[in-house]
Amino acid sequence: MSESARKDSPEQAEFRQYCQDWLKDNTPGEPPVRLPQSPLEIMTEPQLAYLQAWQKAAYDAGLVGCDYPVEVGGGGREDCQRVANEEMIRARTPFMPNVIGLGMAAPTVFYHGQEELKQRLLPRLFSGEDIWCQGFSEPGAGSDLASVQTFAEKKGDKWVINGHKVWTSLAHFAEWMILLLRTDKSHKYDGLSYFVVPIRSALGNGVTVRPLIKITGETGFNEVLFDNLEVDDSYRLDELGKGWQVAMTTLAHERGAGEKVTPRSGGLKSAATHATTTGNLIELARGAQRNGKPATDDPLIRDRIMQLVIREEGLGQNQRRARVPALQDHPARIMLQNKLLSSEIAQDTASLAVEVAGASASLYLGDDNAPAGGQWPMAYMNSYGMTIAAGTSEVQRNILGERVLGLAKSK
Amino acid sequence: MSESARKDSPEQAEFRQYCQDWLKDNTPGEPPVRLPQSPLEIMTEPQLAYLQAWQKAAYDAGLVGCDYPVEVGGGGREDCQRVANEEMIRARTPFMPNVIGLGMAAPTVFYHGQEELKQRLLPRLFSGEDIWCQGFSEPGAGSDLASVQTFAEKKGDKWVINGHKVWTSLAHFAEWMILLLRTDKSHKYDGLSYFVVPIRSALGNGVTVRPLIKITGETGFNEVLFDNLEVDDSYRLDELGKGWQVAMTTLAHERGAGEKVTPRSGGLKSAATHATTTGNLIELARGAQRNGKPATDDPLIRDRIMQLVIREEGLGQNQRRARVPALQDHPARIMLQNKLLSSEIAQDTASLAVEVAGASASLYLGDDNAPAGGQWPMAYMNSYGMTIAAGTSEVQRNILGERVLGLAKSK
Amino acid sequence: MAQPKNYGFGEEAAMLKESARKFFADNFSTEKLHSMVAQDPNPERMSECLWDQALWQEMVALGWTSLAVPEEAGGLGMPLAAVAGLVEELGRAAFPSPLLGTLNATYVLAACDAGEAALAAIAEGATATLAITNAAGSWDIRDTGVSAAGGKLSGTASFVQDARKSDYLLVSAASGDGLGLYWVAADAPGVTLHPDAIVDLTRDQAHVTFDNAAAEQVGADGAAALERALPAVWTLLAADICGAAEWQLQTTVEYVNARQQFDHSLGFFQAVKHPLVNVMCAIDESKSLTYNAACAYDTEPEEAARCAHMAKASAAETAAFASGRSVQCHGGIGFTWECFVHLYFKRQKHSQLLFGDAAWHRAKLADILIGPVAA
Amino acid sequence: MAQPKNYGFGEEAAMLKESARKFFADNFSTEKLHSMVAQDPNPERMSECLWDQALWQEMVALGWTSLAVPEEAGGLGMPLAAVAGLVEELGRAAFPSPLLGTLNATYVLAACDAGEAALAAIAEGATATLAITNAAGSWDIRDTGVSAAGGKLSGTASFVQDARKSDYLLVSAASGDGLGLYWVAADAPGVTLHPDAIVDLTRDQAHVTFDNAAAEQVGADGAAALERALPAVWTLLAADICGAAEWQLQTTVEYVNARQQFDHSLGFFQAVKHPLVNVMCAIDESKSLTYNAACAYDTEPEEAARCAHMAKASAAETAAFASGRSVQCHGGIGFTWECFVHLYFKRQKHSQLLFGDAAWHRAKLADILIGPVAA
Repeated sequence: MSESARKDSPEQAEFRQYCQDWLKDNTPGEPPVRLPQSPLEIMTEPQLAYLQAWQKAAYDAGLVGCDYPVEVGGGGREDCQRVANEEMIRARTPFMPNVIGLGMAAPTVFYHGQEELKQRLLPRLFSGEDIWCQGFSEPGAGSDLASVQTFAEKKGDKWVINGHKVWTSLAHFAEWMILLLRTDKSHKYDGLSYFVVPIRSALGNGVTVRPLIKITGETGFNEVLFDNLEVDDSYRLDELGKGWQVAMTTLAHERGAGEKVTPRSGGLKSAATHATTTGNLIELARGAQRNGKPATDDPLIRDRIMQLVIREEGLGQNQRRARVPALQDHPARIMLQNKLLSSEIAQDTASLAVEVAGASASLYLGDDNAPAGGQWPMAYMNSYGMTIAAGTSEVQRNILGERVLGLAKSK
Repeated sequence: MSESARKDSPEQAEFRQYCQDWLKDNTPGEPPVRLPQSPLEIMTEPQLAYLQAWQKAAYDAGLVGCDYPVEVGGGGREDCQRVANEEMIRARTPFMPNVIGLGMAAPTVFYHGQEELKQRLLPRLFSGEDIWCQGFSEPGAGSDLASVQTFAEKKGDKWVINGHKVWTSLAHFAEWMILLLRTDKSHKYDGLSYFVVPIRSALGNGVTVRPLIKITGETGFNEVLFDNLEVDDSYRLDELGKGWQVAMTTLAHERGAGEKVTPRSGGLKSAATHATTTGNLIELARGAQRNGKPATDDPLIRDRIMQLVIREEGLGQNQRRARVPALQDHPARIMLQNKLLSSEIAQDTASLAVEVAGASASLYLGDDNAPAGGQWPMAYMNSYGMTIAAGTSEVQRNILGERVLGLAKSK
Repeated sequence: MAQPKNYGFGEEAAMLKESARKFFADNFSTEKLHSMVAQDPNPERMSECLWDQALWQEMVALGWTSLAVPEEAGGLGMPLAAVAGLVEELGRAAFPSPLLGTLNATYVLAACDAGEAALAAIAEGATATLAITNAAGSWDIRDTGVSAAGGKLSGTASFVQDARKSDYLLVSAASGDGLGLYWVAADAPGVTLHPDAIVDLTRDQAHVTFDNAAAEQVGADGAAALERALPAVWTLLAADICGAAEWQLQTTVEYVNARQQFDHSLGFFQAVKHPLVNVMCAIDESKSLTYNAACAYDTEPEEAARCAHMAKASAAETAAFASGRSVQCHGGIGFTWECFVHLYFKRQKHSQLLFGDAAWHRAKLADILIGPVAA
Repeated sequence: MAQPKNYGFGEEAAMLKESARKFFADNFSTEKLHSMVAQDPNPERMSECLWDQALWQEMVALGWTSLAVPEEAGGLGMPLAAVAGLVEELGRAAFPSPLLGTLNATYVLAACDAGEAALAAIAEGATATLAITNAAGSWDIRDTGVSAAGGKLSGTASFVQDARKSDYLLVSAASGDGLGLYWVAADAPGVTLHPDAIVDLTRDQAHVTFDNAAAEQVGADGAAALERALPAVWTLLAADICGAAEWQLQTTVEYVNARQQFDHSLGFFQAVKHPLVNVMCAIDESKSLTYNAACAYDTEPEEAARCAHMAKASAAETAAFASGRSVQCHGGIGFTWECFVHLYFKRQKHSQLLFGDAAWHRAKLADILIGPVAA
């Protein structure tokens, strides 16, 4: 019996067996296209199609949305998403493309949307047929999210939206967006409201999506401009002026601290491409030379790799300890560290890899001699996306200092 | 010809020769007592007496206060203190005990005191006959110096002082104190005034000096309590309410960024006892064992020592570059880094030494087997005095960010 | 054998940890600690051994010294995960005692071929400590300063922890047959304790000379026994560090919340806030790795060394970092003898370097994960 | 010979540095750089070699390529301290050019026994670059991928900087007589340039294959010449890094002063302010060590290696640190292609690792200051 199974309830145990059986026959084979490093970097239709097909299959089999009620397209189970995730990760399935939908939009719509809206939107969200994106950041509102200026004006029973969102991953494929905007200019926090809005159907008709190019040269995120987009009031989540509270639900789930477990498959270790792990770093070091010997023989490199191995294992063990109540100091203390630590560990791992590769780290994706196909320098650059997006590391440290340690708010 | 001499003016060249000649015959021999690591840690009368005798001799010979006018007891020379310092350091003379007097009180009294006061106080300050201390910090005013509460009330033409100063090094030997206090409670900055006050002569009569014990177990600084101490208005420096501006003169000189060059002799490299330098660290490492070999054979130790060697040399070269106008980016940029960098380099050097000593670092001064007599763990603990006192490293970084980079004031 | 998800840290372990915390909170405030061990600040003071023996007897009565003794030897046979919980609380209280030494000796004895009698003595309340380090402070198993011949010990064991609080010494000694482990009373003939004058006020330390001292061999293959047991020693030291670091964090947080400068509490400033968050994250990493190491020791012995190297390497870094920040964030007051942070600062610097510093453990870990460096 | 206090950085040097700064400010804005080199963001793009040749010709006309050429070979024979000042400005502009390669070749040629003709060519405007690194990217002098026999070269030189901007290659090659240095036209028969597809948009790089290519031996004892000259190479790269890092610092300071969040400019927050101060301190350390290294090269050759190892080790760390903070402090916009910081980020990562990273230089420094490790 696997260690994860040790504490299963009868329902979980049965479901786990079901997942294992299904995955044995239905885990997709090699992808026909090179996959991106994460779902947020899906660039091409063939990539999307392959991943969408997998998500749909997993949803149809009941492995996605298991803990949501049947009425909204869920599986009606209790604490089973975790089980499905464990088994999908064990089976090394591909990741699912609708990450923002599953991880942020679904719980937000579920906890704050009207019943009819939930029933209409969530099934196609779970199945991956509708891709979702997130409209929070703006050119003038990054870390200070509450300063968003995108504005919705009431005209009859419609809202007319104008504004400019940035860093919207997946917007070029998205049907829907979760949108934090302003309905009242006189109050910073209480002037915010929260909508779901159609993107794809409104393209050229109030919505423009423009790709932004990343430091790596990849596309993958976008800016989205709203020019008098009209939406129905039924697309509003929760009350007018409660947008900030609704956004907190989104952000809590983004940080892994929400009530709903996000459906997850694949993950780093099963990514078809190169992952930023110490295991891959050690492989790189075995092949790299330093002073005429493998870099793995260099005591400094060994020491620095071990520093990262320890941080990586510590992060993993944090997740394990977070589920042992007697070993907690504060309910959110460990979970709120996840994003900060995982992004900084990835950054430092990629940074060390670049040093280990040495002169060869100059070589990029288009070079045949590049170690690991040039993906280490790309991973290093992409790591700044992780330490900046979704709350910079600086903001994460504020959150931890204020919510967990109880230090005075820095603003 | 020495490198320092290369650019001497005729006056400087002649003076340099004079210093060299005098020092050849007058550099004191081995001290009769174990000396402390710095003048601020003088604990005993015999230590003080030895160092005071040296300062007096150097002053009488014209090597102290050279650049001050003759009327206030100075040498009336131009830019010659630097020369005297170089030669005293080269000659490895002991340090001078009246560091606060020379480095902070003298320029402050000189630029802000009345002529009569200067003529009365400065000669005995330069000679070291009067030791000075500094009354700035209070229990409630550390980094936020302007919040001092020690209060002087005007009664007739006298001021009556009440309050509580802390971290006053040398107060147990001091005749005089430079004192930042409040004469108006309604304005934070503009309510401050600056005095010189007699300490020793007022002991038991308005002034109490109590030793504070450091984390190392050493004494060396004190708290000073004022209980209705009466002082004359002539002891005030500059105008009433200008205390903050006067204090800035003191602090600029403390940071090495003031107009007057502080007379300095000895310095770390000639300290009779153990100094926190990478040279001594390397010596320690040669004698320490790691995995059955000298610690100097351990590649990690070698690398970490070299990191410190480079920082130490960088700091030294900063001082050199600060005098080449064409290689400056901003007039105060380098000098304002001194205190921050030197204290952190010392801290990291001592910290690494403690690691290099390994198990033996547990042994303290009283243990016969302690490497370097147990002075490395003491130096490590004392290093926090350096990163805390005279503007914590955090405050230093604020100053650099605001004054040099022009970033917004953090308060 | 797979590891239990919860580290095998069950209800009994949780109760033990909770009761230990309560015991120290009720009986041994930091103020009491300070007034006990910090009477003489003179840096040239001689070695002292100051501890609360009455309280220690209560701990013995609670069975804490026999927790790790196997049931067949008369102990409670609790898993290391549970013992680590107790030691975390011990570290948080910085309680001077022979508990850690006695637990260390217990794990080594349990890995020996002839440790039963000694274990029984521990189960009955005897205290002990390891004497396995040479004068150079080498942490490698085979580097002992003591030799054995015909059941008699000669030489010097250095850096013996809490020696003056211990009834017995568990000594590693080299002989023609390799490395053996020996059990000897601390006051036996030919055994002389030479107290060290140390920085840490919450422990005592000594070097011990053996002058043809008769001792009982308890482990014929001492290297194997130490190899098996040292992961437990490292894990417990890591647990002690985690507890002490948590004290440092909480005490510093309390101070920076109370202390006002520039019209704000110090905790408002990111230059204070963010380092304290980093301390918290470091502690959490070390704690998680510590319980993982304990669990591996209990359930997957072949993983015990790997996991314990991680735990002690992480904890050593945490000890140094938390200590530095605790003094720096306390500012001037933190630099004084009267402020309690120095007690933990000194204990942590000692723990950081004891039984291998971070770099030493990482080098060993690399040998496991990457393989040794080709000669 | 004692070092001059002012690094020998006299009026002429100050004027050169000032005029270089003005030259780049007037003629080559970062915007121009970006529009020139960052046209194709595709990460799988092939290698490109984009530079402003007209501006380059102006630089040649200003005499910048012959600054370091000894007067007897027709150059200006300026000290390295002055040349470093120019290169600092080159780095600040991140100007793509063969200047650094040509200067590097100059110093090596000047240390050769038969470099006069090649130096004369450089003095007349020819460009050159070093081809002394093997495919493993080893920075050790003797590790070449090229062999020489009868005046003909065979093999591969890798990581050749700005190869496509260079008229000549200065190649290290092994033969029965040891390591020799050879001068060969980049378009000579038997010489083939294979452009690398690299991250850095401000340089080009190639590996060069030699197929029995005729070349002129300029240095019989190549190891000695490289040992003498490489400190200059490291120093100039450090100077380039310092200039680029200063651009990163100033640009980031400007951004965080302008950008408002939470009712304050970003620079208000210590989590932004303090790291930028640390970047400034790192730059100053590297700058001071760079001019020290240049001065040592000029006046105390026996100290040149020690000082240059320090300069490049420091600059490599500064490059990495300043780059990371420049992107992080720019936030989301710093992560985009349209924001100019990526140009310098990529150049600096390249410079960081070129001709030895920080750890490599520190290891060499330790050999000097501590002595080599006993075998």
